[in-house]
Amino acid sequence: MADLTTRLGTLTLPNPVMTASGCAANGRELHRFFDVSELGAFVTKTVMADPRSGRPTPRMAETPSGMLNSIGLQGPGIGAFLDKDLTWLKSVGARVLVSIAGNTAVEFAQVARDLVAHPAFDAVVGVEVNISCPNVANRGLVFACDPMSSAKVVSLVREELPRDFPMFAKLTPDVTDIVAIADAAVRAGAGGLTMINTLLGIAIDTDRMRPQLAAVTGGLSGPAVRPVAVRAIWQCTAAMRENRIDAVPIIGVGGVRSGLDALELLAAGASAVQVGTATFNDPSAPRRVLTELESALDERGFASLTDVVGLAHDRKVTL
Amino acid sequence: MADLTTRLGTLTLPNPVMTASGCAANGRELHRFFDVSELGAFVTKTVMADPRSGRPTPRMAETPSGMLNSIGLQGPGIGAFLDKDLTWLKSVGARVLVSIAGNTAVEFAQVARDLVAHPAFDAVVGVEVNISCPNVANRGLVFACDPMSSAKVVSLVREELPRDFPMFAKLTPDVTDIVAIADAAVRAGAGGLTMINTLLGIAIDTDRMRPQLAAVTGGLSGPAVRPVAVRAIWQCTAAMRENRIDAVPIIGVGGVRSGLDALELLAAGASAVQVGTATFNDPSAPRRVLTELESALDERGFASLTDVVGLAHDRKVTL
Amino acid sequence: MSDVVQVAGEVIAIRRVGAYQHLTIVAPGVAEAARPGQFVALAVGGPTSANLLRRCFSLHKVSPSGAYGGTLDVVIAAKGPGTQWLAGLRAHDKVDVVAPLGRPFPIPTEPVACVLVGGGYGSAPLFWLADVLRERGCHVEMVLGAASEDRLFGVVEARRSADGVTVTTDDGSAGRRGWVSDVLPEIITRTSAAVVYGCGPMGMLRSITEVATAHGAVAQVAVEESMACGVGVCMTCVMPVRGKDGTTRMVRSCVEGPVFRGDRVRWEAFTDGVCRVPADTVGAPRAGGH
Amino acid sequence: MSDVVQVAGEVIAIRRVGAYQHLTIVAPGVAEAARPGQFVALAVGGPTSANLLRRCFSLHKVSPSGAYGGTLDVVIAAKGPGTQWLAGLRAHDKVDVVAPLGRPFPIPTEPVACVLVGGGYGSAPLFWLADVLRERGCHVEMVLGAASEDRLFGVVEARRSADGVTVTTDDGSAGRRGWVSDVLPEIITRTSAAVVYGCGPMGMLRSITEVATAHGAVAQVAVEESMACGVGVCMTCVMPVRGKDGTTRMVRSCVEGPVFRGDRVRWEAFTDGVCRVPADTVGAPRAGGH
Ligand SMILES: Cc1cc2nc3c(=O)[nH]c(=O)nc-3n(C[C@H](O)[C@H](O)[C@H](O)COP(=O)(O)OP(=O)(O)OC[C@H]3O[C@@H](n4cnc5c(N)ncnc54)[C@H](O)[C@@H]3O)c2cc1C
Ligand SMILES: Cc1cc2nc3c(=O)[nH]c(=O)nc-3n(C[C@H](O)[C@H](O)[C@H](O)COP(=O)(O)OP(=O)(O)OC[C@H]3O[C@@H](n4cnc5c(N)ncnc54)[C@H](O)[C@@H]3O)c2cc1C
Ligand SMILES: Cc1cc2nc3c(=O)[nH]c(=O)nc-3n(C[C@H](O)[C@H](O)[C@H](O)COP(=O)(O)O)c2cc1C
Ligand SMILES: Cc1cc2nc3c(=O)[nH]c(=O)nc-3n(C[C@H](O)[C@H](O)[C@H](O)COP(=O)(O)O)c2cc1C
Ligand code: FES
Ligand code: FES
Repeated sequence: MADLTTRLGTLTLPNPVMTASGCAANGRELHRFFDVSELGAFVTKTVMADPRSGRPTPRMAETPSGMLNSIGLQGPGIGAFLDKDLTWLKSVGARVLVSIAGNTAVEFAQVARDLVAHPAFDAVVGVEVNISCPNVANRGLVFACDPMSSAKVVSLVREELPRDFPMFAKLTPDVTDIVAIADAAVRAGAGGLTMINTLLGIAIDTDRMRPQLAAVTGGLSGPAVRPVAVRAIWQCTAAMRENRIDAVPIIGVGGVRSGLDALELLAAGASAVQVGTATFNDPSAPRRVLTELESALDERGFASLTDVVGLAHDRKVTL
Repeated sequence: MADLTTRLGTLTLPNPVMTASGCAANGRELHRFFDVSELGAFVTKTVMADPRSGRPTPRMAETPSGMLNSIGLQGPGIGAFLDKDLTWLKSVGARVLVSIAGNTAVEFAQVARDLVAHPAFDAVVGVEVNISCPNVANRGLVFACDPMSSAKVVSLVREELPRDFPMFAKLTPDVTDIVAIADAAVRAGAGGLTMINTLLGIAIDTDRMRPQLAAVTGGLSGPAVRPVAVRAIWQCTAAMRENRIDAVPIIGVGGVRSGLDALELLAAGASAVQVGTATFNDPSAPRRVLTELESALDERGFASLTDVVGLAHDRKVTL
Repeated sequence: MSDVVQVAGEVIAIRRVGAYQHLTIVAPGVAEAARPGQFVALAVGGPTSANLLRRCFSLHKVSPSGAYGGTLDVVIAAKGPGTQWLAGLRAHDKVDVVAPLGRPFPIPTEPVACVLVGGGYGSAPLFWLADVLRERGCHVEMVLGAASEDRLFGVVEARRSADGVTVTTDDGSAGRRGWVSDVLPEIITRTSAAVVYGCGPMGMLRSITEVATAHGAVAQVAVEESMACGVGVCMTCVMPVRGKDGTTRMVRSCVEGPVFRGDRVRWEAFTDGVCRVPADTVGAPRAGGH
Repeated sequence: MSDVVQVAGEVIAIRRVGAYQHLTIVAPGVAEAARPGQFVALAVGGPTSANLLRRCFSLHKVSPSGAYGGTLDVVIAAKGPGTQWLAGLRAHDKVDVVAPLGRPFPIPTEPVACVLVGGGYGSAPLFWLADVLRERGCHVEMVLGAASEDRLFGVVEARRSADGVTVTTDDGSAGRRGWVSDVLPEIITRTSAAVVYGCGPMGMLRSITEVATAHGAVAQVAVEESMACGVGVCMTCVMPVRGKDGTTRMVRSCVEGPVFRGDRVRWEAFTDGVCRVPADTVGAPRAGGH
């Protein structure tokens, strides 16, 4: 049986499979289907400073091999999150990667500060900074669409966290050059990258002849976008291997439904993978992906997970 | 029966359904399944100045509800294209939208010049300038990723074409701000926009643990990407309606498989639609989409195609 | 929210009933925990499916064991790709089952009179509910409404399960012409009903709530919000509901519902297929919005 | 490339044969135009399918009319999602058919001796080819090779269709242990064969070509390149083939093939699952590439 341990900078996890933020709520619901402490890490729904109602409904549209969502970061706010959700996750022994966001760079930092100060912080193995959300100060432009905004958020959050505490910047693929954004985030102090968040999309209701989502646009996710996720991971990994940007670990996310899908992201350069939309199809998906990944490694004769991370770069055909 | 006539600037077509460049070869093959002159227009495979062998194989990977391709613009070169393919298309009475490209902006112009000079040019109803291809002069960066490169190609081609001759710039969705690229193309003289070309993607062969495509990256297409196409069309249409950029007609493409899919693109703002990858699933797809679209309009009580173009903007819910 | 199971179900019977398909699925472990008002989330399209999201259906009935192990029954209206696929299943086909989900209809502790109102396939869970209520000594009246006769479900079953049955159709093709809300006041008054249970389209649930409240009865309605996961992890199925504390929150109808007290639902937020976030909702967007 | 039809086919029989599934599909209009070596492109997964691309299979046989109208037969090895879906079909299931496609095996004008070599399911089109050749008075020998006995297809049929049959398996579980290329020289020499027909994996086709050429016979091989459309519009199925003019072009194996003269194929371009573009190919990339 392959050794599934993965290293993400200063963080070591017993296995590389995680939930994806916003696709697993905060643990209780999936704990009915499998033990969430068995995952490499449990990634919580992005939390902001204050409670948020989220967007009007309809908030989702099914699309071919994917879906659009416009949840609008509904959540209880950092206070209630810490006291109820994080405390519960700690009680069941989960390793928690907490996803945070803010309407402004300063709000990100504030959320991080509250997190670090809470008694349940010792269950937290890392922070995922969801910069793929709108920057109120910059006409609602997504932070991760701009290297400067990305860097600002990352550096402010960095200051709030203990030295070398694992921190991942989560990037959007909706940019001309994702390597430039990755570079900015890493230089600003991100110890790793999570990619990808959803792609901006729209679906039209052809009976009503208007957008299906009340909010018009939504985020596209699911197996449909997996090739884009693999590409983003590949590009950043290639840039790191060629020393064009500093090397940091990547958490891959986007369209993972099976162990082989996870293996695709790992081979492209990810050191861990998150399972998002597939969980809606199969509430056991994150745990099943872990089992399937383990078998896939064994069948291929890999003794250790680290053997496959980025392997597709080495095996690339030279033309 | 709804009036399907569509107007694309100076160009009027009996119906809005077209093939998509590179998904229908140059007509003969599909003519075995339906009469290609029945389509609004037939869009030819992007042609360049010289013959091109295209990329090594494997050149394609199936992905969930889509595919990746790395054909590499294989083609006979403009000379053979004009004498054989365009001449044949003219002989069957097709309205032809000729897709052109170049390794450099100057090569685009040269291809346009040859086209205009050819006896079969009278079968040509418009030119589609495929700027979603690599610019050899700019480290292989795709022209349409940069407003300046886009503008340069468009203005050079414009000079070669008869005054007011229909000319569409074909955009890639792989940019941070597609409206900025659209603006540059329109200012440079594009009479319309075609969107979207494929998204950059990668798939990994998990048996060989290397990229499935010999060329590593490929273009993602098919129903999987339809929400991205609808979004791109929506964003540019909204910008035109708000006078942020000049208003020109849009040809929608990306993931159309059925008449209702076509209706989605139209309602988002497209005045015509192209059927690409779906043709590989069903060689009759372009013709079938036309029939289905006609029924869809009739069932919804629309007397004319023009009634639905951009309708979703008017019917958008105000929150 | 604990006794849910995920199991590879097997269709053992599928038959047409009016405009609907009635499926019986072997799904061991569901029946034991299930209560009327709960639902099942089915995966659709098989292993090559492009439709990832689950489709939710009220549990029509369950039986803990039989020749094939425990079974559940659902009544399906074929509309989009997922329901069409389900309606096209044949005996021995496989379908992945997650159930039972959501909060069931609350059962009164006293043997009071109850009216059960079903719109279209919305009647599916009500016969089982009627049986449970009658076991508790409740007097049960049923009202079944639909657009037309073929869209009524279970009129015969209703006569067996209830003490009184009233049928309405919009076009008068069966029963009384009109809406369920036309006949409801008289029935509540006549039976002095304490609870009105409802299942059907949102508009109907709203009017049931209004009629019940006006006549001094409590409405308990099973809502049908668009759901992606059915298990509480996606936040797509939310609606504005007042809590016991009077505060409105956007709550998940798959875990906190699908059954809500009608007078707690902020019906005025639903218009023209959209549900807006009322301004007094916890975390509602301020100027600028989110 | 004209007599192709697209038709909604219906499975009328499906049975297991060794490691394969043998399907008979009602597909009116196909048989009339089809010739051995041509293929069919099948859509997979039904209306909810996430697998858009067609799957291609050699026509094993066709019959212009029968109790059900014209039928075609294919032999399928279940590997990925599409072939698994096809292998799971049952009688009366629908499958969209596009056929006949591609260029058939050329038939010699004189009654010469021929050797037909099939690897695995690659033998599927050869029995029909043998019948056609024997009608023309050709002496026909067959060689069937596979990794193991269960991967051989049609040994019994071969004995009926051919004047001589040789079987090889890699593991020796049936016939001679070894490869088809081990036995081929002797058969060509013994029969003075003028043509060697081959269908099977690329490596086998290459060695058939080498052996045939070395022994003065012409190789006609049906290749199996990865195909997205099967009808000539996608350009995914190309391979470098020398034309009559000696020039190498990247040609579509779905319309200019699948049958090629073996000595025209640039076999050296195929290595390790990749086919490079030979430098002397028309339009080959210059330094910098494209
Ligand atoms: C608690 C509950 C009980 C239900 N009980 C029944 C029942 O007994 N019989 C019955 O026929 N239908 C019932 N429905 C409605 C049924 O779930 C939808 O008709 C079905 O999901 C639509 O699937 P589709 O493939 O036809 O449509 P699509 O439009 O393709 O569905 C796309 C997505 O939207 C969701 N969706 C679309 N419409 C609805 C809807 N009305 N409610 C919830 N999700 C929706 C689907 O789950 C799917 O994720 C119930 C819904 C809920 C929430
Ligand atoms: C002319 C021709 C004749 C063939 N005859 C037979 C036959 O008689 N019996 C048989 O079992 N198989 C035959 N094959 C191979 C068969 O087409 C593939 O095994 C099948 O397409 C794989 O589908 P999948 O869903 O299992 O695999 P996937 O890997 O999921 O297929 C994904 C995509 O790749 C294409 N693809 C993958 N492998 C191949 C391949 N080897 N050849 C062509 N396309 C491929 C598929 O068409 C599809 O578009 C033939 C192929 C060709 C080109
Ligand atoms: C319903 C839904 C809600 C999401 N909410 C969040 C979120 O709160 N924070 C975040 O960083 N990403 C969020 N995401 C994005 C996912 O974490 C993930 O990056 C994306 O969906 C791609 O992965 P997938 O294809 O596996 O779903 C959400 C996705 C979905 C579908
Ligand atoms: C195999 C293949 C080849 C293509 N070749 C071209 C091309 O030569 N020129 C071009 O402008 N677009 C090309 N495209 C892009 C399509 O024209 C279209 O923009 C894209 O595929 C999205 O539409 P679809 O989802 O309907 O396929 C190609 C797409 C595919 C799948
Ligand atoms: S349907 Fe996913 S939370 Fe309710
Ligand atoms: S398979 Fe599409 S051109 Fe040959």
